[in-house]
Formats: sequence, structure tokens, C-alpha cells
Amino acid sequence: MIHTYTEPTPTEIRDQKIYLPWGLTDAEYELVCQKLDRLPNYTETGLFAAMWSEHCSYKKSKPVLRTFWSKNERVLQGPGEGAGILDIGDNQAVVFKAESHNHPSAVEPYEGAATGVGGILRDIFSMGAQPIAVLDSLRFGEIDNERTKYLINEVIAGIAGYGNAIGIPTVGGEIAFDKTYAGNPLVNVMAVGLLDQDAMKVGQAKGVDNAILYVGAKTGRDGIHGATFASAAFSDEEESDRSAVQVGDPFTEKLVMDATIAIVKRYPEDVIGIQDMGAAGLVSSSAEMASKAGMGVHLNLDLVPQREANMTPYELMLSESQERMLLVIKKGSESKAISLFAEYGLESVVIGKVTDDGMYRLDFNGEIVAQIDAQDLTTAPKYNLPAVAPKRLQNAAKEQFVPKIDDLKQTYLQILQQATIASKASLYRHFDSMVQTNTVVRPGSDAAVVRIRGTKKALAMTTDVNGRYLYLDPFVGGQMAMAEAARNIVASGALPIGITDCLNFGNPDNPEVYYELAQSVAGINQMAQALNTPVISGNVSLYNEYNDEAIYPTPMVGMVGLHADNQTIMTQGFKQAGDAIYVVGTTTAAFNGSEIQKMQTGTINGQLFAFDAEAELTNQQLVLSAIQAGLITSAHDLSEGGLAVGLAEAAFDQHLGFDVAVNLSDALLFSETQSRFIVSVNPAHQAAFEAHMGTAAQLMGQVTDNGTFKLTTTDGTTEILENEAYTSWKEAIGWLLK
Amino acid sequence: MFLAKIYVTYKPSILDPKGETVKDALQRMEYTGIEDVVMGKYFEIKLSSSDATSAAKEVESFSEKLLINVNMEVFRYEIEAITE
Amino acid sequence: MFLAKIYVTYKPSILDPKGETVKDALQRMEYTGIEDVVMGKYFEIKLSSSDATSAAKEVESFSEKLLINVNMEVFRYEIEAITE
Amino acid sequence: MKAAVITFPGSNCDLDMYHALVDEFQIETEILPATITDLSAYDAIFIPGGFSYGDYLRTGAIARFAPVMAAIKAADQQGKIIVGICNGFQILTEAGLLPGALQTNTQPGFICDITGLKVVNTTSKFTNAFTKSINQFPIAHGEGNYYVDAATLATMQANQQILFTYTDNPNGSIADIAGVTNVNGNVFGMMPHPERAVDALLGNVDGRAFFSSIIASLVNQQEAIKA
Ligand SMILES: Nc1ncnc2c1ncn2[C@@H]1O[C@H](COP(=O)(O)OP(=O)(O)O)[C@@H](O)[C@H]1O
Ligand SMILES: [Mg+2]
Repeated sequence: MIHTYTEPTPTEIRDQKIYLPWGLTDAEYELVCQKLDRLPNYTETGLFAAMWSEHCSYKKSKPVLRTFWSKNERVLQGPGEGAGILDIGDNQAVVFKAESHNHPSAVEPYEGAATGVGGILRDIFSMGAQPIAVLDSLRFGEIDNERTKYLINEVIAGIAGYGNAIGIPTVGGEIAFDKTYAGNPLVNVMAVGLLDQDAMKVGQAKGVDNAILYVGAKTGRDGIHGATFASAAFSDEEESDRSAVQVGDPFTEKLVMDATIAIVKRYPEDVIGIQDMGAAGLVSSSAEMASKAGMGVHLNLDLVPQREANMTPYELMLSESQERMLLVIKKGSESKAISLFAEYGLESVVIGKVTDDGMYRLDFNGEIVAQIDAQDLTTAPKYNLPAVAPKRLQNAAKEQFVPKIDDLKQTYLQILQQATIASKASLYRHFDSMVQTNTVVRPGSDAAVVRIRGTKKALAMTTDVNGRYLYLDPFVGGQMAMAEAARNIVASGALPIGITDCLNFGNPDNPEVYYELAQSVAGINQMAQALNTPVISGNVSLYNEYNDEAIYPTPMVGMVGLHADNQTIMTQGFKQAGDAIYVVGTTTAAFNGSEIQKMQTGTINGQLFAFDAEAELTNQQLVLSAIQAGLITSAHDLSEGGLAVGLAEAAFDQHLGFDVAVNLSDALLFSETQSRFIVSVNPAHQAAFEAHMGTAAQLMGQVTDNGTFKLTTTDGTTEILENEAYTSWKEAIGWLLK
Repeated sequence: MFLAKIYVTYKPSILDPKGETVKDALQRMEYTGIEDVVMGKYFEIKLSSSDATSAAKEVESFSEKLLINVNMEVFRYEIEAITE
Repeated sequence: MFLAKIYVTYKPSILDPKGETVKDALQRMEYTGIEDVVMGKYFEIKLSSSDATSAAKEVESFSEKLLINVNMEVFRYEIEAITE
Repeated sequence: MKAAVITFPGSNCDLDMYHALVDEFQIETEILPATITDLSAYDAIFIPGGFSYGDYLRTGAIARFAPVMAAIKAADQQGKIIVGICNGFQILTEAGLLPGALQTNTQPGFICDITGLKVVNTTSKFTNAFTKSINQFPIAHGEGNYYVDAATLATMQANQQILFTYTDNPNGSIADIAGVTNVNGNVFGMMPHPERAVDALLGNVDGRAFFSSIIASLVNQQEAIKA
């Protein structure tokens, strides 16, 4: 009854351990045999290998993920679906999620990044939502070799090539460089969508005999085993292992997106569930829909649209061909759905139906080729892995690094040229940030802001994390990633309302890596609760290693904020000469893990500087209420490079200058103490502003228009020409990429 | 001097969205006999190599390194000696 | 069945920015002998025409109409009979 | 006045154009698919930006064969206003409704930015309401490098067909050309996006004069017909 073709027989699979290279361990294989009460055939072994991969099952990260705080009054949908959903009033909701495409991008950076954008957008519109923005968080090695330059250019071009063509603006993100990412770059993409709450759809296969409808591109042999591929580490030898690459087709995706949103609007009653075909393609989407609904599915693989001849069930089920969706359509409504998709020039085919026996059953050529309990398939064994604090943390020096500054001007210009600090405009200008004509704040300010047409509301969004901080202290670094994201949102005048994440780590079987994962999630979680920003979606990317060396722990935080009134949207740039400049928050010696430590010593080390969560919350609340009260003309959060960099960035926007005096040493201008902002205030509002802020804000000086940065510290007075500083900052990436 | 003509196409298992789109367009324009369209890249590269063998070596080397992505694409080439 | 191979390149008078970019990249990679790079498009189109003459006619017609922009581009082609 | 915004598979600035026309200028507007074959009910036709058919062969090349193009040609014959923005401009040149062609930017790669546009001629249907000679317009394209041969360029200059030039040529266009009309002055195309510069909330309203110009010339035209 169970057909096996010329593929290895069940006994051959067992004896030759064919499952091992697919990522199933001996014990897991044994468990499969137990659950089936027989040996799995080739197709079934493939299904289990994919569904039980870390990428699909989170079997190793789940104990940690379960701890995420993900419920509050706004949460309509938490983790577990294509994307999370938050209530933003007026029957509207915001939908967002982040996804990593690190491994594909290391192998084929253009298509890897492009299909990353395509995949995350499908997660958004599979909820019935209209995507309104994309953000990208990227990590590369130092820009000192051709390979890294190639990766940067291609990843940027890939994001642009997909996002621009499909017509969703790429409004924000971040790019940082460190040698830890040289062999394993990070490409994380976040997408945000807007939803009428009535149109909300989830990926569930409910209702016996309802139809499973396949929509979009045909299935080919591309990307087979992408899920297991994402769950393995890179090494030099494996550079030629490159089967899991797909070519993106944004044109088809645009049609699929528009049609999917249209069908939810036109036939809300007839669309029972929607799920995109992402990692592990057809098997993962259909098995997850079945098991979430407690149902079974019965698919006839002969009906799956195929791009290539003679595809086997194994290939059909595991292909990761892009631009495909799976819908569950109410029985009897199939032809309505099919003709709607045809209007958009799309092929759609009923390939099976929902059953009530809980079985995942596949037919091919008139024979049954897989028959598995859907719950078994989607329930991988869970692992509680050991966690051990890395040695470097135990031995870290307590003292803070002391920067050496002989010539403030020279240090100042030098830090502005550091790749991580320098302007990324020459890269993000490749992204269409304006299409859809809703982008109020484009890339270049702390958070991007996208208005919600027809309302006074707007959404702020940002992605943040500093892997160096987490490397020195994963818990506090996790808190800081959250704190910085929230500061960015607040600086734009919005209230932070929720986050998504991409947890980028090394091999979790290494107890030190697992410790980093657990601790950083704990840090993120602590701040998520403090900020009332639930974790509503996310993604885990493990095995980010090159030649057995793990990347810095890099849990990217993607945060969304809500503007109730688009008239109080704030940007980071100084607006006019004569405005008073204040710093909010206290500056202390915070140098371990800082940009200046990296710049002056070539590395980072020591114990991470302290973080005061309470000061963070207080300062954020004060700045937000001051913005909303109209007391402020610009607000900028301080992060890498400290006051020195923050002041310069605020001035560059309109090519203004400043004249400030601080009771700090030259070195402290580069301190990265958290919880700080620079704000500018019109003289007419100074008294009210000072009364509002109390001791949290100190006057530093004022905005000038004489083309000069004038800085007086306890070490003396220094003047720097704005255009010299600007050129250093603006052109540095271009020079490095030459 | 040598002239290398290099043809780059996707591997057969890789989706060729450009070729598909051109095929659809031709079929809509009522060129009824179009069975299949592959759209690739075409390079004409002039090299000042000393002899055909070293020119071929060079072409193979840079085609693999730069012109194609070996994960997705294949190439073939022809080389001819040219004057000037 | 016929297989047409069609090569599209810019007219010589038109700047070829992509070809220039590839040339620069090759030169930076220390392929010293690169004199010139032209980057064009390459099509392989299968047609079910009845004979080679009509296949050629068809290829010329759709190449001019669709595949090239006559303001900027030129094409040449080869046709061979194939089985299957 | 009644306007049509034509959307091809892959167009993505159709809604932006629609909102500019309807929300900002209260013009009765419909979005129509490229399968439509009759445009006689419309006074002005807008072909928006995007990536029609993925721009996979060449920008605008496949769109040119869509059914709607015959109706657009008919509208041209009647002297109706036809506007192509970005991909729309590329489609109009491919279709031969405007001279020239758009090629890959001299520095290959998509650019999204704000660029200075000089209004060369303020007597046209598309520029009569401009009061500033330099305006800031958004651009977003990878293939906006305008090319015409020398002879055509000379006649275009003689006919005052060049309406906008770039102050800081971002894409290598010949003679800094950003926007052109046909000989009759009723068909216009440009790479920059006026529809992205009409709403004060988004920080730029320099594009408003473009729409005001079209409205003014349509009003004039209708008054002329009445008289
Ligand atoms: N780090 C995380 N934090 C919160 N939720 C997570 C995290 N990782 C995964 N999830 C949730 O688990 C579910 C499955 O995620 P994933 O497998 O990445 O989705 P997809 O099938 O789209 O690839 C999603 O709902 C996602 O939001
Ligand atoms: Mg998904």
C-alpha cells in the first residue's frame, strides 16, 4: 500500500541512515518509527526531517520562546501564526513579523535577500493584511575585503529588487559591521501590515471536506531542504553545498498579494484559512494548518502545479519554490475562488481536502505515499539543552575602558567615519521608501513613520540590537536592545506598543550559545513587560557560525509604535538656529562594548556598562509627553558613539551647527550610557520644557547656523566645521565600498 | 586579441521568471507556436590574451567567479581570435 | 520544432552601463587583459513552426516588435531544427 | 473632468496617483485595468509607476502590447491629455507615443531620492501653474536614463517639448532631460513622481503645480469648446 518508487526502501533508509544528513538524529528516527508503528518510507522520512528541523519545529529554542511575554490588552494574535496582530483602535489592527534569511543570503546574496522580503510579506498578507512597510536589519563583516563588499552590494540590491518591484516601501532598518559576521552575514527582514479587524485570517484547516486550494507559482525543484539547510552551520567545505537557493519573482508575488487581500475582502465567509508556503513548502503549510485545527488533510499530489517533469512526492512536498500560498476554502465555493485568482492572472487548483481523522495523507499516481498522524508530524521532540555561562563573562574585567583623546577633532571625525556609525544613505537610497505615499518619516531618522490614510494615526517602526553589548552581557544587552528600540519609537513621538524579534545565534548545542540565547531572551522579556510591548511574533535563526565560531548573540528587536495624532510626529534633526539643546539623562563612563573602544583597540572587552531600566522608562515617558505637549522641535536618541555622534546627526539633517558646553571630559562625549536623548526646544517653550522635565534634562547650548560644531568640555573648547564632519560621515561607506 | 562570447542561463531546475513572462507576452501577441522561452545574459568580452588556451582559461575563471552564480546558473562560451 | 537563439545588444553608439560595470569589476579583480565588455540579453526560444523559413520570419517579427527596442538595440539570431 | 488611472499587472503607484487626484484635487477618477478597450469617457489618462509585467524584459516593453494601448492611442488622436509617470513614461516611449527611450542609469542601481527639477517651459498643459523655477521632486527608478538621438533632440528642443530638466542629473539622461511631451503637447512623460509631492504631511507639495497645470488646461480647453 505504501509506495516507494526507486527511492531507497524503508529498510535501506534505516540501514544506511539516510536520514542523518537530513538532520534527523538516530533517536528522532527511532521515535518516528515508534509513532508510525512501522518504518517510514522515503517521502515520510523527508517530511519528518523537514518538520522536525529546528527551523520548522523550534525543538531546541521552544523552552526559551515559551517564556516570552505576549499578552496584553492590544494583542489580537500572539506568536503561533504567520504574524502577530495588535489592536490600534477604530477596528484597525497592525500586523507584523520579522524573518531571517541569513543562510540563503550567505550563499546567493541577491536572491537570498530578495526571497527573504518575499517570504515575510507573505506572512503578512496571509493574515488578510495589506503590507505597508518593510524594514531590514543587516550584519556584515568589516568592509575590508572583496567578498564582504560583494555581499553588501548584492543583499542591498536584492532587498531593493524585490521590495521596490512589489511596491511596498522599505522605510527603515539598520546595518552594522563586525568581523564576527564575516563568514555568516545576517539578513533579517521585518514587515508591517494593516488590517481591518473583520478581515483577520489565520492559518487553520477547519471544517471537514473544505477544499485545500493551491495558489500561485508552480512547484519546481528549487530550494529543496531549505529548512534543514537553515538549521546547519557553515564551514569552508560546505561552500559548494548550494542546492537550497531560489529565485524570487516579485511580479508574481504582487499578483498573489493583491489577489489574496482581494479574496478576503470579497468572500470573507468562504476563506477559512490561509497560510503561505515558506520553509518546507507544501508539507509545512498544510500540516500546520491541519494540526492547528485538530484535523487531517488529504492531498493528491498529481494535482499540484508542476514546473518540471517527473517530480517525486518527496520533491513536491519539500520544494521551497517561492510565491505560493495555500488556502482552505469552504466546500462549494471553490470555483468562486478560482475565478477570482484567474482575474489576477493566477493559477489556482484544489489539491485536496480537510478530513476529520487527523491523518496527514498524500496520494500520488493513485497510491498512498504518506500516511502520518498530523499531530505527530508537527510535534517534534523538545529538547532542554544545557546552558553554561561563557568563560569570557566570568573573567571579564570590571573596569571601564578609558578612551585616549589627544585631539578631540581628530577623534570626532574618525568616529563619524566608522562603518557602523557612518551614514547608510548610499545604501538605503536603493530602496523605494516612498511608494504608497504614506511615509511621513523616511530612513534617516530614529524611527520610520508611516501614516494610516484616512485617520489621524500613524505607525512608527524600528529595528535594533547591538551584538557587542550582548557579547559582553547577553541579559543586559537584551534589555538594551529593547530600550534602544523604544527610545527610537519615543523620539518619533509614538507610544511603543509591541515587538517582533529575530533571534540570531550560533549552534545551540553549545551550552555557552544556549546560555546566550536564554539570557538575552530573558533580558528582552524583562523590558517587554516594563515597556508594555508584548512579543507578538518572531523568528529563530540558530547555527550562525563559520568554521565553528559563533556570531555575537544578535537578537534583533523590531518594534512598532502608535501615533494617535500625526501632527506631533517628531524627527531627529535640529530645526532652526537659536533653539536650545538639552540632553535628557545622565552621562556616565560607559565604554566597554562601545564604538570608541572598538575604534581605539580593534576589539571589545570587559564587563558591559550598567543599565538602569527605571531611568530608561522615566526618561522615555518624559520625552514622549514633552513631544505630545508640543514643547520640543527635535528629539534624537543617543546610542553608538554617544553625545558626539548624536549631536552631529541632529545637526546634519539641515546642515546646522551647535554651540554646547558640558561638564564632562572629552572622552565622555563618546560614552554610550543608555536612556539618553538630545532634544531641541524653541526658546519660547524653554521654561515650560524645563518645568516638565525637572532634573532629567540639562541645557547644553544652542543650535547655530554658522557652519560650526563648537564643543566646550572640562578639557577645553574645540571647533569642527560642519561640512568636514558631514563629509566624513556621509561619504565613509562609499569610500570603504570602492 | 580574442573575442569571447559567453551565454549565461539558469540551471534547468531554477525558476526563470523573465523567460516565463516573455513567453506569456509572445503567446498573448498571438505568436501561437512559442513552446518555451529561456531568457539569459549574453556577454561579448575582448581580451588581450597571448593565445586561445590562456584566453579560455581566463574566461572560465572569471565566468565562474563573477559572471555567474554557480548555485543557479550555467554558462557556455566560444572564443575566436580577432584582429585590432 | 525549431530552436532560435537570439542575441540582443545595444547599438554601438549607446552607452552600456552594465557592461561598463562588469568591465570595471573584472579589472579590479586583476583580470588585466580585459579590453571591452558588452552585456546583452540572450534568448533561447522553442517554436513549433512548420519549416525553417517560417520560423525565421516569426523570430524576426517578434524580436523587432518585442524583444528589442529599435531605438537602442540590435539583435542577431540562429535557428536550428530540434527534435522533441 | 474625469480621469482614468490605468493599472497594468505589476503597476504599483496606481493608488498613489488615485489618491493625489481624488483626495488632493477632488477629480473624479477611476482605476482601470489594462484590459479595458474604451477610454472615451475620460478627459485625462494617467499611466502610473511600478514594474509592469515585472519589467522583466525591458521596462515598459510588454505593457505596450496590452489591450488598453489601442484606446490610449485613440485618446492621443483626439488630443486628450495622457500622462506617464516613471514606468508610465517608459511605457509611453516603448509605445512610440513619446520620443526616445529609457535606459539603465549610468550608475546602475535603483535610486530613491529627492531631486531638483527645473521647469524649462511654463506654457505647456503640464507646467502652466508652476511659480518656482526649481522644484523638489521625488524620484524612484533604476532605468531613468533618457536617450534620444541627436536629430530628434534638436527637433524636441525646437518644438519646446522638453518641460523639465534635472538640476543635478541623477541617472545620466541626455541633456539633463527629466520630462517631455510629444509634438502636439498633449502626451507627457517623466521619471520623477509628482503624485508623491502633494500632501503637506509627507513634507513636500512641489508636485501640486503639476496637477494644477493639468486642471487649468482642461478647464481652458472646455471653455474653448463651449465658446
Ligand atoms: N523569537 C520568537 N519570538 C516570538 N515568536 C516567535 C519567535 N520565533 C518564532 N515565533 C513564532 O512562531 C511562529 C512560527 O514562526 P516561523 O516558523 O518563523 O513562521 P514561518 O512559518 O512564517 O516561517 C510564528 O508565529 C512566530 O511568530
Ligand atoms: Mg509563514
